Amino acid sequence: MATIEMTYRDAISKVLAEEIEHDENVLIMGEDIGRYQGTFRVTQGMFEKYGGKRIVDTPITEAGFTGIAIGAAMVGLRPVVEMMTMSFSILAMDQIINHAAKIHYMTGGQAKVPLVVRGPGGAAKQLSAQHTHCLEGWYAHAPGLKVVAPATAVDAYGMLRTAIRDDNPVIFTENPGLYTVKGEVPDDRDFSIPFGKAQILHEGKDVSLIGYSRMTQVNLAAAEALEKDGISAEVVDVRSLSPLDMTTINASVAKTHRAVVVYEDWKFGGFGGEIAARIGEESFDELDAPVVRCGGLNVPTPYARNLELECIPDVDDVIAAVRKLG
Amino acid sequence: MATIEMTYRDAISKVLAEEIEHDENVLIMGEDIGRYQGTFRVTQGMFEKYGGKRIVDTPITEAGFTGIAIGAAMVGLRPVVEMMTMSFSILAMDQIINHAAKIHYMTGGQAKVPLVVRGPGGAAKQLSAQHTHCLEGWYAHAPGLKVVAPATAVDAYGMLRTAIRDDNPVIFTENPGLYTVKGEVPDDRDFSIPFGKAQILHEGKDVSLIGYSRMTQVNLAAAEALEKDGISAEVVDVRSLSPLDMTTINASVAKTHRAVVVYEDWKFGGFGGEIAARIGEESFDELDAPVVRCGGLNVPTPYARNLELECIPDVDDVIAAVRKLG
Amino acid sequence: MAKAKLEELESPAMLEEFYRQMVFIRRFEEKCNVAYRLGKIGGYMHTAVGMEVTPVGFHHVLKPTYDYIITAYRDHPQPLLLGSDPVSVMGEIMGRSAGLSRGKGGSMHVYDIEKGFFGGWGIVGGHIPLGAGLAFGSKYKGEDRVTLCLLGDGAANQGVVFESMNMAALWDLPIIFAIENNEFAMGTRLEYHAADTELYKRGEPFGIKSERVDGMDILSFIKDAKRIVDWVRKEQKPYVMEIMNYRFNGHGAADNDRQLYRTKEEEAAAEKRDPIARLEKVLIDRNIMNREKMEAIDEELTDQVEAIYEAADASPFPDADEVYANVYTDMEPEKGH
Amino acid sequence: MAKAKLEELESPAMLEEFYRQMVFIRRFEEKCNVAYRLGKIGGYMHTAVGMEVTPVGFHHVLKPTYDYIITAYRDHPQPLLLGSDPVSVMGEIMGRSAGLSRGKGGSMHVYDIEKGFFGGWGIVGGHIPLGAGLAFGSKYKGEDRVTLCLLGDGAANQGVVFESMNMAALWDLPIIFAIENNEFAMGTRLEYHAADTELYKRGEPFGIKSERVDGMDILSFIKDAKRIVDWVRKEQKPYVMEIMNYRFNGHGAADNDRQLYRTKEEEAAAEKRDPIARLEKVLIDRNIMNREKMEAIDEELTDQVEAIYEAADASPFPDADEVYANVYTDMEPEKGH
Ligand SMILES: Cc1ncc(C[n+]2csc(CCOP(=O)(O)OP(=O)(O)O)c2C)c(N)n1
Ligand SMILES: Cc1ncc(C[n+]2csc(CCOP(=O)(O)OP(=O)(O)O)c2C)c(N)n1
Ligand SMILES: [Mg+2]
Ligand SMILES: [Mg+2]
Repeated sequence: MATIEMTYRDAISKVLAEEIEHDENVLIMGEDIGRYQGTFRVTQGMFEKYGGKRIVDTPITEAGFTGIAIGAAMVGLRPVVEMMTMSFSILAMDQIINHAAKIHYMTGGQAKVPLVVRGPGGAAKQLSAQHTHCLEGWYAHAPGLKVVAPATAVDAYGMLRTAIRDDNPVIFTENPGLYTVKGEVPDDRDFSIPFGKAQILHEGKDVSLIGYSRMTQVNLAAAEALEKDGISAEVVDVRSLSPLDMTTINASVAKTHRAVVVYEDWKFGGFGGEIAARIGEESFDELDAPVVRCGGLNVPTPYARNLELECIPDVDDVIAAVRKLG
Repeated sequence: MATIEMTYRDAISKVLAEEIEHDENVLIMGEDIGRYQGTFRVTQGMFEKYGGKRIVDTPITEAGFTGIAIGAAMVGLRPVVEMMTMSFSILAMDQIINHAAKIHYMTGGQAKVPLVVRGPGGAAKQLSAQHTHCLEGWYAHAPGLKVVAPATAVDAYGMLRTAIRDDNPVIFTENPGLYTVKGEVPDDRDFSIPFGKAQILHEGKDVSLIGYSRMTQVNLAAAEALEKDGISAEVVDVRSLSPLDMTTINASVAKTHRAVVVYEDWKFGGFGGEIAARIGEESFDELDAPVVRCGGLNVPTPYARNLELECIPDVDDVIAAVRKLG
Repeated sequence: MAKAKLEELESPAMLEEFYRQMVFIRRFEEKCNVAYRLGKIGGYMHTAVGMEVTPVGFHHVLKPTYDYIITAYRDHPQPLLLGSDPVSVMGEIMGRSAGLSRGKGGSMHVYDIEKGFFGGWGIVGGHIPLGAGLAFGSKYKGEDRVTLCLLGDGAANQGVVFESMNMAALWDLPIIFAIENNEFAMGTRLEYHAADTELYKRGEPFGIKSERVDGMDILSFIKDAKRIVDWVRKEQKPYVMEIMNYRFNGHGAADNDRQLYRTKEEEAAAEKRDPIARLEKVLIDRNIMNREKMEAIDEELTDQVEAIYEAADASPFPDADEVYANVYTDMEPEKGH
Repeated sequence: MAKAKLEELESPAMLEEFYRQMVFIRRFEEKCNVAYRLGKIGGYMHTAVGMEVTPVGFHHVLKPTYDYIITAYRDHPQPLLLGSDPVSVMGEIMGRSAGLSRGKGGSMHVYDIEKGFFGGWGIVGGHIPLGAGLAFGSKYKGEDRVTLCLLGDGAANQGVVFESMNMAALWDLPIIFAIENNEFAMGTRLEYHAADTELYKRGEPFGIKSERVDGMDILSFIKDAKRIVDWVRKEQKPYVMEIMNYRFNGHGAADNDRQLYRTKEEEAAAEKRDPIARLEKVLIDRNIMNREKMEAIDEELTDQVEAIYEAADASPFPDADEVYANVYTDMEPEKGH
């Protein structure tokens, strides 16, 4: 298959444009995504190309326009809602958790909600406490939602297509730090990657580094650094939080007998706990050491750059976690 | 100390009234709590006794009045917000997670938010999907909040006083099924129970049943049933999710070498994962079997009574989880 | 149903139909209250006793099953009028497998999507943007549907209502925000929850045409509703309607303390505005029907409701494995406790 | 500060003070923009260039440090006027330990609580109910404070704003909802986000007194603001003010594409309304100050700002262990990765 090198951002733009062209019911809604070209420029050029019917600039009313997207999805549209940052989706929480996620169930299958909510989650650079949430773990907790967090350009491309064509509400979380990451992306308007499949991005035999979204990139860098120290780390990219592919995760642990779960979100009560608990339960006999987690510090994200950097797990933190395993 | 037998509900009413009398800055806000006496009758008689200044009936605008309570707390009031059901607090999520929880931090300690948000969380009886959330796990995940979930009348009494006198925002979650549970409550207007202390409510040596809120009552009943089968279960009542007392939990596991974590919330991605992961990490060498979780089914709560009952962990489910340990 | 012309809306046949529909709803709702007290219905259940004019009136001026209707938890009348199997409506309320959602939704979550009835919602105010979304969808597809979005006076305070109105006006969405002002939000009287009790004004900051109408008189209501529905269909723009009515029952079947928030005198006065009694007077004055005929109709409908209830009650509870169905369209969630 | 009488508000001394304050804010904000480009400030940072009339005008008609002020992320001017240490303001914006929050808040989260300045918020609309809460608190305690709650035209669409207005009116809270209509919400022009662009109307459904005022002319503004503040203090009721102004800079320091949403011609036309130039004309016309004096003042203030910046830049970044401080008042969170 022919591939093109492009950034994570461009991979998202590409699939958005292709799906707009593929299905007249696909539209994008969000703040400043049209005339202003999107805060992170993901929708650059689309308003001019596809017009205001398909690329809808909204007022700053996250609950309202998310609800409108849900209602429109119930009658057959396939809206993609861009949250300028995922943090703002907290304002639409009731619409997402308590409406979108439950409609198919409450109607006994009568109604579907083919909706995608996407946008950058996690830390950018000094956006402070109110703009820096990782919400994917909380969304993954809610039955009725599917939640994915791709780490590479090709996954962003393939999984966003899957998300848009899915008949269920999907939370698609990006990460500001991933937008410039480059990769080879197939030039294929039907290329898609199914949800619920983790992948091994780097083989190893001593320890499994399990993560998603930008932390997979951190894990890849950590694996490289560990290699120099003679530690062979396997990088498991979870990709899809719900559904979650424990088969691949457990298979890796069966090989390495040691696991570190890495996530950017606040460590305490975060989704890493689910993964760690599952490994502990399902791979109990395989483990040579406790499952260790490496998460974000349990503090509202501070503004000062040095403090902010303290909060986010980096290569050194992952290595330190591996060292804990003895 | 003299004690009085009363229900969990009355214990809450008692401490609310006492704190209203104790501190003129304490007030209660919420929907239908005044003239209508509260949907679950927790504030019965208070509007007549203390007047509309202290017992504030609000419009149905959870985000708005929670924000008002937060603002008022910043200038020295100590508002207790009643959520008619905790599910409705989802509408106030941005105010709670993104404002109340972060104010002390973002102001560098200049401002405090002595706020309590309380109300029934979890299943009542056939309230359907939108009214049945357990949100304590998600709140516990957010730094800046303290989160407690007492299981007995005396704890409700002592911990709500602690919550009201705390200078931080506290989420105090009740459970509709607990309101009629009776217990002995000290007749002491200064009686309080500190946060961050789990307790052993039933000693045992074969397995630790770890839970909070109504699940502690289920665990107590399960322990009794297991006893008849010759299994000695220790019931660990977590009480306080944040801060979390891992010392008591680990000590129990060190004794029993087996743990079941029980919670009503959706199992997948729920707070039980945090507890299980922590036990797995901190008590790794003590465990004779994997830590097993017993949580609510991963579905929006259905209306039909038989299906609803399927969803909520009960004594049989806890026993089945214990049996899984072999 | 072919749409009636204005004069036909007052024909004897039409008035008889209004009467039958309003009495049917009343008897159905009363049966629900009885069933609730018998423990055959659980949870929160809310009836529309006293508020029958709104669903019946709109039914005759909308294009049933073509136009979209969405409302809160007081949602039994609409599907009954739209021709949903009444046993499925009652079955849903009773949590049985015969229910429209096979018992998963319950009284607050009745839906018949194929008939354009989008429920049935428990979060006060939460369905308003969904309603705007339905209107967004039909407009996007170039259809001329009207969306009727019903909400209560209490709901009219929720922020998302204003957000939705702004976008509806900004994007010219063909939606009627129909605020049923029954003077109470649960146990809170209008003047304790709304700073200005003239709720039709809430559309004004967005330049939305707005008015207050009588919701206890089917004859005036139907004319107002027709004018507004026709306008919205033609202009494809939003409208705010404040419908003045009153609920005769408690807020929900679990609310037995009406005297906490209103007096018996007030209730008695309100009963004088009973929309069914008012219509009966018209029927008699115009020589369309006499008391005997009315009683016969009432008896017939009461029997019908009884039969519906019996049939619903004969339906089994849902199978246990239903619990995992419909969480997703294409997969099951992780199973087990 | 003792409160000025109306006539004093136009005295030469007062006009000079207005001038100094407006120029100081402008130079401070411009310095912030430069520092941002140098990488000395990060994240989102928003300046009030062109919008100096609002903070300066209100400062002279409120009771500084007694009354409460709360605003969004465009929050540098208020603490500077209230007498907060300007090095601490700049230090906060630069994320240094000298900052008001020791670098934890940043530009969007500047607070000086002791001086009655309650920040400083990043969630559009999120601080409006907090503002109503401040007013609730002062009223509860029987004080006669006024709360000034500033918000933007874009923020005025958020649902929580309407919820807050309803409660403010229902409970007679002494708060001014001051909507600064600078015609843009980030890159979205007013008419693309507001169905009706006369935003003062948004108080009307709640019976709140409302009006639109000119926010580019300090002389007219101060009279309007004084009348309104005095009314709110006396009546202890809410007020909605729509302040018409314009931001000369991009939305934030990261927004370099103003031409995406407005033309150079439009910007040039707006610059003719520059509130500082307008005041300069008044000062000259009234013979209060000549160009040389103005230039001298400008130079003096520019130097001052420079010194503030240097002092702030000399302040170290916060200590690493600060990261756990102030999560709670009385304990630390679970530590470590
Ligand atoms: C967000 C939310 N808050 C509170 C409730 C509880 N509740 C259910 S109905 C109701 C009153 C609503 O009154 P109104 O909108 O006037 O409708 P009516 O019942 O009169 O038809 C309340 C407070 C809820 N279901 N959802
Ligand atoms: C809830 C939320 N949504 C979106 C944003 C991103 N954002 C920040 S400022 C802004 C524009 C606000 O415009 P306005 O209220 O007019 O204030 P102005 O910047 O003009 O002072 C947007 C969209 C945000 N911070 N919070
Ligand atoms: Mg009502
Ligand atoms: Mg603006």
